[in-house]
Amino acid sequence: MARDAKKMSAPAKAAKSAGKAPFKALVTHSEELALDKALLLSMHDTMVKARCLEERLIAMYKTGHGYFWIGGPGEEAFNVPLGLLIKKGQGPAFDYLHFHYRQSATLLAMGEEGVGAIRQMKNTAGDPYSGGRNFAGHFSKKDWNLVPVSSPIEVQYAMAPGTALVQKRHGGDGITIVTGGDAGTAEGDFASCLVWASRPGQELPVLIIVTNNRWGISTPYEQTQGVEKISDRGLAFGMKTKTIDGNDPVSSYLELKEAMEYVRAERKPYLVEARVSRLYGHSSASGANFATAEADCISQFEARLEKAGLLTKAEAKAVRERYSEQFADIARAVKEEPFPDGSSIWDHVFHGEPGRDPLA
Amino acid sequence: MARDAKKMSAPAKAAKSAGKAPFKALVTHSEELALDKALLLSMHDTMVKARCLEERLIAMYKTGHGYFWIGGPGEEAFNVPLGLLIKKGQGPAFDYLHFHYRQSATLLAMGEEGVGAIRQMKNTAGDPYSGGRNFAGHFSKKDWNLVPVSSPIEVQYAMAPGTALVQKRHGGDGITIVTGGDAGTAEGDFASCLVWASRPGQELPVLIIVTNNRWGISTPYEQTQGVEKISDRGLAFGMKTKTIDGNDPVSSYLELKEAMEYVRAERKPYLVEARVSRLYGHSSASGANFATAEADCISQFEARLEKAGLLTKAEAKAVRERYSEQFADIARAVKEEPFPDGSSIWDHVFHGEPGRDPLA
Amino acid sequence: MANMAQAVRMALHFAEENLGVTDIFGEDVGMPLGGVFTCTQGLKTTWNSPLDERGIIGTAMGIAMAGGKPVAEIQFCDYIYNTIDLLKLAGATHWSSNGQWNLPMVVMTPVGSGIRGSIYHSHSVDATATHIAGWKIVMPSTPLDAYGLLLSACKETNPVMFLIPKALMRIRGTELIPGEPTEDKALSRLIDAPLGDRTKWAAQWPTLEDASIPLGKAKTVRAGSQLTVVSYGRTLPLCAHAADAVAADGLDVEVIDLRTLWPYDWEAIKASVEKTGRVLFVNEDTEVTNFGEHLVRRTVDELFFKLLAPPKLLAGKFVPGIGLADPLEAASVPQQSDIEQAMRALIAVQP
Amino acid sequence: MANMAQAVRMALHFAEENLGVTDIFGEDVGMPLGGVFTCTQGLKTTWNSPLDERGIIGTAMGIAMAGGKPVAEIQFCDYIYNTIDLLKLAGATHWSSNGQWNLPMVVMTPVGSGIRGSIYHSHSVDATATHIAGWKIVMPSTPLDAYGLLLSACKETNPVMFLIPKALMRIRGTELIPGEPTEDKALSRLIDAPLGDRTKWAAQWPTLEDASIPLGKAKTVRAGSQLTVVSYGRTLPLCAHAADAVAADGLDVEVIDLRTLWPYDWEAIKASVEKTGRVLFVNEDTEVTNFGEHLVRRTVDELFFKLLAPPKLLAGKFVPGIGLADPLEAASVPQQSDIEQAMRALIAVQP
Ligand SMILES: Cc1ncc(C[n+]2csc(CCOP(=O)(O)OP(=O)(O)O)c2C)c(N)n1
Ligand SMILES: Cc1ncc(C[n+]2csc(CCOP(=O)(O)OP(=O)(O)O)c2C)c(N)n1
Ligand SMILES: [Mg+2]
Ligand SMILES: [Mg+2]
Repeated sequence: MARDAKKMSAPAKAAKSAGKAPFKALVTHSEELALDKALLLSMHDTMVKARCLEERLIAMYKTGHGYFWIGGPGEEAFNVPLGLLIKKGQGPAFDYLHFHYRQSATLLAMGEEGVGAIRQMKNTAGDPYSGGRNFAGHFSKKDWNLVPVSSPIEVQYAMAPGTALVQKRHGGDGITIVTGGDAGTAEGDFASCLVWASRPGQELPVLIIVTNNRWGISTPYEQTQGVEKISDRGLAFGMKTKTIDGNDPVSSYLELKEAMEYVRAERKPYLVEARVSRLYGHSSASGANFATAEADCISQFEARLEKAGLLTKAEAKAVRERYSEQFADIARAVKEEPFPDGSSIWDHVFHGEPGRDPLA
Repeated sequence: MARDAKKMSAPAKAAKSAGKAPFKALVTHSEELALDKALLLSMHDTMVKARCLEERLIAMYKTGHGYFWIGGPGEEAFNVPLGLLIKKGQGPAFDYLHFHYRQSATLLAMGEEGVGAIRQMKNTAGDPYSGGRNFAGHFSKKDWNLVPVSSPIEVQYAMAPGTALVQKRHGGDGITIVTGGDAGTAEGDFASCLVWASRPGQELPVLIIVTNNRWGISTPYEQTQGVEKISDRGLAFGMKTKTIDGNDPVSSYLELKEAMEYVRAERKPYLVEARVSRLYGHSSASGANFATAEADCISQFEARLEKAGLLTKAEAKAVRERYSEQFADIARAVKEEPFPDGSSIWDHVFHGEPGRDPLA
Repeated sequence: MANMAQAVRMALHFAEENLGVTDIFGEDVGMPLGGVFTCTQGLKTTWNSPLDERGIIGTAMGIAMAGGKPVAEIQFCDYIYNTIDLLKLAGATHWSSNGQWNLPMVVMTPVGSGIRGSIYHSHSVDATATHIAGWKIVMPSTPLDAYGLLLSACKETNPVMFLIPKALMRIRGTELIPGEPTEDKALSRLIDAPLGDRTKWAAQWPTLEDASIPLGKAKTVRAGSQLTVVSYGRTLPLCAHAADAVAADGLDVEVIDLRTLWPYDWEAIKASVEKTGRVLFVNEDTEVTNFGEHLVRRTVDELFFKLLAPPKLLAGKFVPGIGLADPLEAASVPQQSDIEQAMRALIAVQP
Repeated sequence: MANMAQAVRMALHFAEENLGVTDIFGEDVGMPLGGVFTCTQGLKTTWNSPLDERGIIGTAMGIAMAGGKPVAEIQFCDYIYNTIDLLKLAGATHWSSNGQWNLPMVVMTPVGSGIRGSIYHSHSVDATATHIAGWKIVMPSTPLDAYGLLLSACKETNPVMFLIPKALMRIRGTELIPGEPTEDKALSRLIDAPLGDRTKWAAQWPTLEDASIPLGKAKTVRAGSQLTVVSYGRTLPLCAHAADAVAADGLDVEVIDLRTLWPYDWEAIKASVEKTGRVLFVNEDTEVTNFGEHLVRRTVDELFFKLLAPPKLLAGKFVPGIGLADPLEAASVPQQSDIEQAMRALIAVQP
């Protein structure tokens, strides 16, 4: 499935300001439900759970319980398999995770509870990721090697070689996983990651992921980037690369598994581009309304599961209702929780030192 | 000769801390002296002139008439043809030049006199490029669209799309030419240039050049970069690319001519990697002594010219002696010229305003 | 009356038509969005750039070199910090080339707190910008000033950084921009892009006048005799309100809007401090190595023996970011109550 | 006695052996060069990085996140300005994650003028660095301090920026580093790489001791009663010499080496200024929005009524660069004569 040597295709012809070019032909895609039933159903369950969580966060924004929403509805089919395949734990024996702001589904697949995301949305003192300091979707969890999600786009690609280098030296099969969007690949840091991951004899065990939703806020990919397949950016570096259908959880699972096994065993980089949807626009700044023109990975997957006799419409509906209620309840409770105190701004400026105003 | 679609080769195997890998097989190279005699001899003449100029600058450094030397001996076979092919003049109808610090030979080929470089080496007030402010080799000449050579590596690649964009809009056949070294391609700015030059429908008329001497100061290329042919970096962007033998003035001339004609006519980018030598080490900081392990493009070219009956040993020697003496004389004279006055630091902080200390 | 986003847009329209502006670009600057704050809707030379701040600044430099006149936007000043080397290079180009090359370019970017922007949409960049030689630095606090200063910025032949306080972006002015319609919603109907499909929409520009305001001139927004307050941007209106508030207690405060940070109007500050003997500088950038500290230094340098009280700086706390939760933001950057308190304390100091 | 380059090298050797340093890297940091100033010759964990400052800082952050302890070099601080966003992010990581992640990393870089480095090998970065919250900033002026402060930097669990004044790099100390051989050329024979082929060379390290100097502690290098001078880096010895020179005229100047810029030793400054009533801050970064201005502000904030004269800053001129020709460099950054003149002028001020 990997293609580390191929002919380049010509760049996309002209900028189309709306819609997406069909990319089926460019991606590796599975027609079969080639996974066992339990896994399929558990993936479906977590995808729906993640969608319900994000929809709750959006509802909180719309009812004034949070200042800003950004998140991952539309990327569940990719993010859930990714989460399931991660080697979870702390330290270089486990995977280091340099994520972007659309990966709630990955966290849920890893076993995280949704309440943390809800607390962060409401910026309460109990927000486990930033103590009410950072925006929604900006996770951080040291226990799981999840480094703080950064608002500045693409800097995670500059840091990822560092964790991977420690892992290369450490041995074992822990790898570094870094994720970002398509528009962000225009930043030099994406190229830096390719350079640093492929030093001869020092190749790094890093899974370099780009989730390509063909948008950067309001700007269509075709308008600003002449690269037809982002995964091709890795070829000059002698790197294994592929472009996959991130709207299909089955092919995402299989393709990620293959790529991760390569990185874990060979201790070398792999660049994966996943074509995904952006289902509620960029963020609350653009309204956070459902984008009907985009493929919805959950309804697509449900249709396939139904056709294969693995899940009925009623069952699917039940899953959704269960999570919707669950998160509504949690949100109701979180609304009563306290905000951080103003004086807490001094906490954690320096590690190992009590917080204080240095000029007071 | 161009190769815009090809199979990738595997990355260079291991870091070798000395010497160079043979790269003959990777480059386009001409065995014939397929240019007319007058051009061949004039290229030879300018190559020698440039070498003598640089050797004079080095001698100035070594005798205490300058604080720092950096320059281009070893790149003449590439830089002279480049200079001859440039469309010289001011404004977007002519070529914009974003050079690095090894291009004295290009300037001489364009018709510049050597005295300016000598003044800059001696940091006299009369230095036409920077008024005694900047290092040797840091040219700037607005009359010829030569933008100031920058010490920070690679920033020229971030600026080049701007001049090219104005030229694209202006029409005509003026192009932007940007040059830098191999190690510098690790900076994100090199990738930025590829991105900005290839926006779909907005492709820019920019000739993107990398002179690959396989060194970044003391660090061998093979130790830090897993890219076998730097020109391959352009492929994902749908760009025309090639790797050429920059030690051969004939193939440099022909290959540059072809690439430039494409950029001038098609108004699209072309990435050219030229394999060159670094004949006096990185700079005066590394001693500025002749590197016997590197191919000397001038002696190689002289051997070919002699074999073809176009130039005798005696004639070649005469050319060299003439320029050596010429530059020695100029340097002697420049040594008597005044330094800039301390108060001149205030001049040209703001365009159109008299220099003054804003706090005085 | 126009708000600041509309004022910026009108200035850019005037500059496209009359001042030779050739390229207004940056992330999401072109249609359909016309900028995340709508500052660039409906303009004729806008385009959407790749998501690459270094490319944006570098390309602006190149355009300026080739005789164009770019207005480049960095979407939030929080994202300008990977380009400081390029900004320094732009500021140095005229000087390094001994006067050969100059770069007529404008970089505009929204700055500051006040919209619950959390850690990465609340930065101030004035300390960083004023430390870079070769740039002019502008920050308006009213729509009319934004209009007039941006026209001057577009006329400049040097690099200008135009900082737009995002907290003031949607606040309407109290003065008409010359040419703007007087009726309340008329301007919006003319120049604000509609919701929904915008492919057929075109702005209808009022006939605007050149109301440029020279760079380097401060504005005294409130006269007073007991204390000089110098500010700019988001904190400027807070200072004016605070001055009104303490006036109730008989305190008489002069408030100066610096408007241009570099070169700044030292004569205006000096004249005021010579009159009042007391000065408070207010801005919201973090307070260590802060531009207000430069102004304090200049004050003690030149006016030490005329001071009745130590010159004071009220600025942002020295923390790594501005937290999202209300109490965090309030504790991090000056609020009106902090300013009132500082005013009272300074006037109370007896020499 | 060791020069500063040798002192840095010995500290790094000690830190590799005893303090858990895992990676000393950057452009040309590994052998055969061992750094453009030889600071990293013969060390066991050095390696040559790609020519990419953003990659260097980012990789250092990643190494620190994964439990390594990196010392990353930026070859000249002039080339750090495309990484300011990453430095800010490193300084914010502990805070943004509400105390979860901390980054034990050292960034070292040569700073300042004095080697005829022209526009891009003469920068100072102290103003920029001290404006970034979450970092500790260190700048030694002697080899022994360099040794002791670098050991403390390597023990830190927070990001530390270690600024090495390049003008002082080759100047021998007057104090022995504990463990360094006493005989004059012995150290060089042991730890300086030979000219020519270095493939078979290995450093022979003396047995060094932990002589760490706590961060945040200034050093009074000369006691005096009439004027306090606070400096660091290249200008520190100039201040000491200037104090000696004006002593001939009966002027009694106290000179404090700040050594750590953040957190700085305010108690030491305060105690001295309370004694002398006069203070001169000296550094060579450009003088607008300069760290010395912060120190001036703090001084007037807390000590205004104890001052006999306005606190002064002597710093670099506000120009885009330092020109190559001698008269340009001399006119751009403080020279000993400028310092003497400022000392005399300040002592002459009568309240
Ligand atoms: C360095 C930087 N520049 C600009 C922004 C503002 N911004 C936030 S998201 C975004 C678009 C990102 O697009 P892409 O990388 O494709 O990711 P997506 O949001 O589509 O998943 C922009 C411009 C930012 N956060 N950081
Ligand atoms: C941004 C930046 N980083 C580091 C340096 C220091 N430096 C000067 S030249 C050089 C090596 C450049 O190598 P390469 O790009 O291959 O060009 P070459 O000198 O070999 O022609 C370095 C690291 C610099 N000038 N600018
Ligand atoms: Mg996207
Ligand atoms: Mg090179």
